[in-house]
Amino acid sequence: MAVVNEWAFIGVFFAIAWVFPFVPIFGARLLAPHKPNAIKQSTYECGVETVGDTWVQFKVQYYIYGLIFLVFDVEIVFLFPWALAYSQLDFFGFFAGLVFVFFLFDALVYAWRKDALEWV
Amino acid sequence: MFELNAQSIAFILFALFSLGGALGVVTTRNLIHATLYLILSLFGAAGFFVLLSAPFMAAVQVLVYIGAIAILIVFAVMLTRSMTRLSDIYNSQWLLSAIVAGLLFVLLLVGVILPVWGVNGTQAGREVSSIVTTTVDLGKALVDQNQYVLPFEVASLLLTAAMIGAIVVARDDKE
Amino acid sequence: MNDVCSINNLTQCLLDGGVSPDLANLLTILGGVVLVATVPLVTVIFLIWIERKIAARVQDRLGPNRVGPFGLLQSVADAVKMLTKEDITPMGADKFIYNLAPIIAFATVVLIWAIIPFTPLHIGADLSIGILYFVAVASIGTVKIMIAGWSSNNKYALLGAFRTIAQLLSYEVPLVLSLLIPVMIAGTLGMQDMVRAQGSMWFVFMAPVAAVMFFIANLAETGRAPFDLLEAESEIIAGYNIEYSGFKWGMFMAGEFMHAFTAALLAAVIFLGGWWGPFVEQVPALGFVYLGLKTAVVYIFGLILRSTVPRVRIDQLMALNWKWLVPISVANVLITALLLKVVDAIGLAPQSGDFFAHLPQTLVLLVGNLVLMFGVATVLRNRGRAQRLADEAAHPVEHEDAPVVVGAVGH
Amino acid sequence: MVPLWMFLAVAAGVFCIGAYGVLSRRNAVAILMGVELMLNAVNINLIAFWRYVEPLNMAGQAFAAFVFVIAAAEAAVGLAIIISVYRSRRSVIVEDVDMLKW
Repeated sequence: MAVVNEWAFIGVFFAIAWVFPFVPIFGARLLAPHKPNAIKQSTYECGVETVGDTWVQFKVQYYIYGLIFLVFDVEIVFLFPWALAYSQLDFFGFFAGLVFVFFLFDALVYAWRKDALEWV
Repeated sequence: MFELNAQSIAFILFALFSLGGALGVVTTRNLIHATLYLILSLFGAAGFFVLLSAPFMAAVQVLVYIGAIAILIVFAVMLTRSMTRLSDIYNSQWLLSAIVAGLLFVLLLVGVILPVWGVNGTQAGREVSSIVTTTVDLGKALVDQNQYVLPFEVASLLLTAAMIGAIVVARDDKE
Repeated sequence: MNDVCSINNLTQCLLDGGVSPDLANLLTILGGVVLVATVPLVTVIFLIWIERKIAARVQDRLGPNRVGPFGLLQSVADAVKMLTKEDITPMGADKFIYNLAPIIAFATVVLIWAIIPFTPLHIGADLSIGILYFVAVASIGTVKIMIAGWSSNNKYALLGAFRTIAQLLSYEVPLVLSLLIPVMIAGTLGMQDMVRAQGSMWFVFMAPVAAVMFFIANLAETGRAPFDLLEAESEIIAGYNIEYSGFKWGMFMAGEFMHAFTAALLAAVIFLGGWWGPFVEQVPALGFVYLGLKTAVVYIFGLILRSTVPRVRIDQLMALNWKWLVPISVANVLITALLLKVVDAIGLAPQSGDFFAHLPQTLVLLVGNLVLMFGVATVLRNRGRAQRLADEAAHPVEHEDAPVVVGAVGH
Repeated sequence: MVPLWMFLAVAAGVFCIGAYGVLSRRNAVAILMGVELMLNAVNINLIAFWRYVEPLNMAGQAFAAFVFVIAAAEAAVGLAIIISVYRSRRSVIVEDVDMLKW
């Protein structure tokens, strides 16, 4: 029962947490003036009028960072059960973790050597 | 058989998230909106994992799917500028696909799920154990030489290979 | 038995009053939630004041001192001002998502407070996966930036959002890697158990490298200087929230202030022993004081750092993360894992809960960490020397009239 | 507790919606999202069966964990291929990429 209660707390928290920022934003809508016009609502970019499409072409480097992050994230998440059970594992457990982390490190070294970590 | 308590209310809510989000993914024209629907659907699944006493899986779901895969999809959408150009989001066989998917669902529900695990199904009377394994047991099983240590290492190798392959494919060689 | 109704015995109290068990349970949870969620809201008002005061002192100014005693009510005045400011939705913005982003921004920070153990008795929800809950909620933070930048229909907002996402994603790796080490030592993911495990020895002494990594990664995650590229006025005119105004902008700002404080709070809980202190087991309420003091130390250190160091460039930021923090964190995980097994094998693992039982293990881990730090320092020194020699060979400098460099301080 | 067949029904629903997306969408990124939905439905099934049928056997959770790995690898490589195709052919519509067809 206690476990269910903990998660019920989180559930209610998720429901309530949206209310806290919503109330002042809604209040501001009631209190603040609202007189939109075309100049006021135009996009603000460097003072001059905005040119062209907002969907500018992005560098592929953003994707590469996202990709490396994804791989690291998934691998680290699987290290958590390992770390959690670590005190109950024998030396083989350490070895298994070592091999796992070695592959992770391998990926990093590859990306490094291929200059995939450079910003430009 | 289906009483209204906190768990069932939560289940209905998560089912709505899951199915509604999935429907949004396949019907929305704007791919950024579709990604947000995907996040909603995945969040519903994370809720299911909590209800099924697998909180670790719920955390992994949020961390990997919402925190990483959804962001990666947005990057790809931005890089390929794919939401502004499509006039027609479905191909010519969309009606056939809808019929096939609908038939598959009915087949699964009427043919497999209800007769076996439904109210009067063959497996309906099974006792559900109240003892469950925890994340610690998962950790032990993952590095146990009699259980999953090989898949565990292969998973790491697979991710490394996927990363190397993706870097090679995605990078522009002209630079 | 107990005539006074408080949050600790609310359920029993309501049951005595003739409320049905389900409703009593729900009301208790609701009361707890409102209580836990209100604390950060009240805190953030003072945080902004403290932040402005300290930044002002560092820069030899007075800071807010007009509204209320010592300017304490300045933040309240600001909030009132923001309430009455016109809130502009730019043309071409995706209305629903545009309005959703500030709400997510604030809510995700509040959500972290659900798992913070304030005292031995007071914790919102002592989840069995507490630390992973924090990591998961923190990773939703990238979504808010993505949708805020995208829905504004502004090139600079989108560009700022992409840079910020790249930064947040990158620094999440050392953040999560550094959390592995307390988990490994304590053998638990629950926050309350994590604090209990530090009863005789704080984790900062067993894992100083992990603590430093956690601190640095959190500076970047919360967008604090020297990593405040989220609001890089000079480079990309502001960042993902440029088109927001009024209270929606205020929500982003309040969320950011609170995130910085929450990160300090988590550092205090995970590495500095949380609520542990003298007599805390007899008087649990003292836990609030101890946790508050430890958090204040971490937080104020971050503030002073913020007003001292200049901002790094984005390529330096990425290089620092992927070429230094991540390899060091990975090495740290392996060293700690090896040392823990060695300590176990030669029988130095703590058998009881007192201070001296933990001393050998702590010393071994501390030495391991120091060796790692020394190795990193050696590499840094050698590379710095090689760089300097190469520079001097390329551009011979006449030392007599070297130019006086006027350093940029803060912003 | 919520009966098992309801979890299975929702999972089947998500799977079929994902399959419909894969079969009917023209945009490659949208097709990939459909695949993610299908993998996710499989995960719901795995965890539901683990909880209701064999909660003491780690197989269900371990399999779900490996499905996460597969999903991540699939997203990474799939999106990289889409970006690469877009670079060479300026299109992410799957019908436009038909060089292997005859």
